[in-house]
Amino acid sequence: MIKITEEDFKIDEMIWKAKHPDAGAVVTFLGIVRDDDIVGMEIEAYTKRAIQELGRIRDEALDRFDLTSLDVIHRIGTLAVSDNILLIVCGAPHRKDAFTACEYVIDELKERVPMWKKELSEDGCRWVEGAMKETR
Amino acid sequence: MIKITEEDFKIDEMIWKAKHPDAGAVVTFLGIVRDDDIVGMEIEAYTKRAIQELGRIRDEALDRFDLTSLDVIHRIGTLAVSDNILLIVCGAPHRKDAFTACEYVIDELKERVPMWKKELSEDGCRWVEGAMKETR
Amino acid sequence: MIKVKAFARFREVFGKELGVELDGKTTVVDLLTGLCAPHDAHDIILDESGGIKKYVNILVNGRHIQSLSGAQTELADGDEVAIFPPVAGG
Amino acid sequence: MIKVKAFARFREVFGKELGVELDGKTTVVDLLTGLCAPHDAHDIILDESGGIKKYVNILVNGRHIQSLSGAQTELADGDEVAIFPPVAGG
Repeated sequence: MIKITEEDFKIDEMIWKAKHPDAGAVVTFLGIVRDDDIVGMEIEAYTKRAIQELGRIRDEALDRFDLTSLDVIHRIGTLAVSDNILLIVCGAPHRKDAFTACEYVIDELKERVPMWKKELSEDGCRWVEGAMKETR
Repeated sequence: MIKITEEDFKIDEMIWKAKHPDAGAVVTFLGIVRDDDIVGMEIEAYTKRAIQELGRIRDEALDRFDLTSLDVIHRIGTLAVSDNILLIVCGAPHRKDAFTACEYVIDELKERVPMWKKELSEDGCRWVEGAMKETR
Repeated sequence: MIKVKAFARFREVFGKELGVELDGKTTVVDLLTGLCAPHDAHDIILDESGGIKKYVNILVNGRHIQSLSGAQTELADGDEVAIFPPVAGG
Repeated sequence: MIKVKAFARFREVFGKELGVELDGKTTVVDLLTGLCAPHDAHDIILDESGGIKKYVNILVNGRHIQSLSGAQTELADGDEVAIFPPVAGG
């Protein structure tokens, strides 16, 4: 499952879906809003292309690593400190694949998926600029 | 929290505890019973020493990596295929530390913590032998 | 008509989505030059020689212009052009 | 008395926990030799020269005998000795 949504997600439910007889390891990455002297964050996406690019990243990961499942959910909209931003759940027969795939997805996501963050602080707000890599 | 228990655990609750204003990433490792032609598994621990060793591993990880939290829960007793075995939850300001610490804990756990598994299959059962490393 | 979608900082300059009528043969850089004028956004998007600044990402129908013909990529009726700064999700 | 705890395969041989009365000065290998006889476990625990097999882990009060005096580690009343195969948790 690849999903971009304003709703919060239930981690237990997402992990439950990753249960598979051949899975021995499920590695989960949860991104949450960190208090860098901010009160919250606004997340914007080019949703159609973001889902497309996340799908490509998932397919690459499924191709490179031995996985039983790979799901990504990313929130958009206004979030407060400690709110969930995104969840990646990788199931695999063995832990090494689950860890490597999970890191692969978050690393690629940060460079390739058209989404942006605006930090909201008491003094105003600022767009977080990503590194200058091309989207593919 | 370091815990060895016969009870199942609630992943949402464990992750909830990892929420901290300075945490931007929570990496979770969930070990589950894989269907290697088995019907289940029995897990045994030298509980007192296992908790002690897990505590040492946690302290090493807190020392080496920049973390906001580190919790480990490991089940003992009889488990069926797809049942949860253990959960490691690492919170950190940045994702690299969370991933590395989580892998560190599971790698060390498998080598150092006095616990054993007996696989239960239709044909009988067998103890899973660990690699021949010394416990410290 | 071409549908232009702008994101993040650039959305705050151009608005979220606008329709631009094609006026004969148009390239990406023509479109941007035309868009920048009313929004006083020339310095944000274009460099001194009239090219597109490096940190400005342009997709045409989901494909980065670098994999097409760059600033000279020709646009056709119905195309969707997206303008956004370097991505920063996750 | 010495408390002996055995785990996994070795628990199935010796039982989970047993008390052994000290008979004067006793070392780890003395204890094991004494334990093995009634359980017919000599070949599992000890090698041909009477030493402890490599895959047998012994802790005395939580410390591995390799960090003490090995098979010759002396035992005192009240000690807890644990016997187990290579660990395999997780």
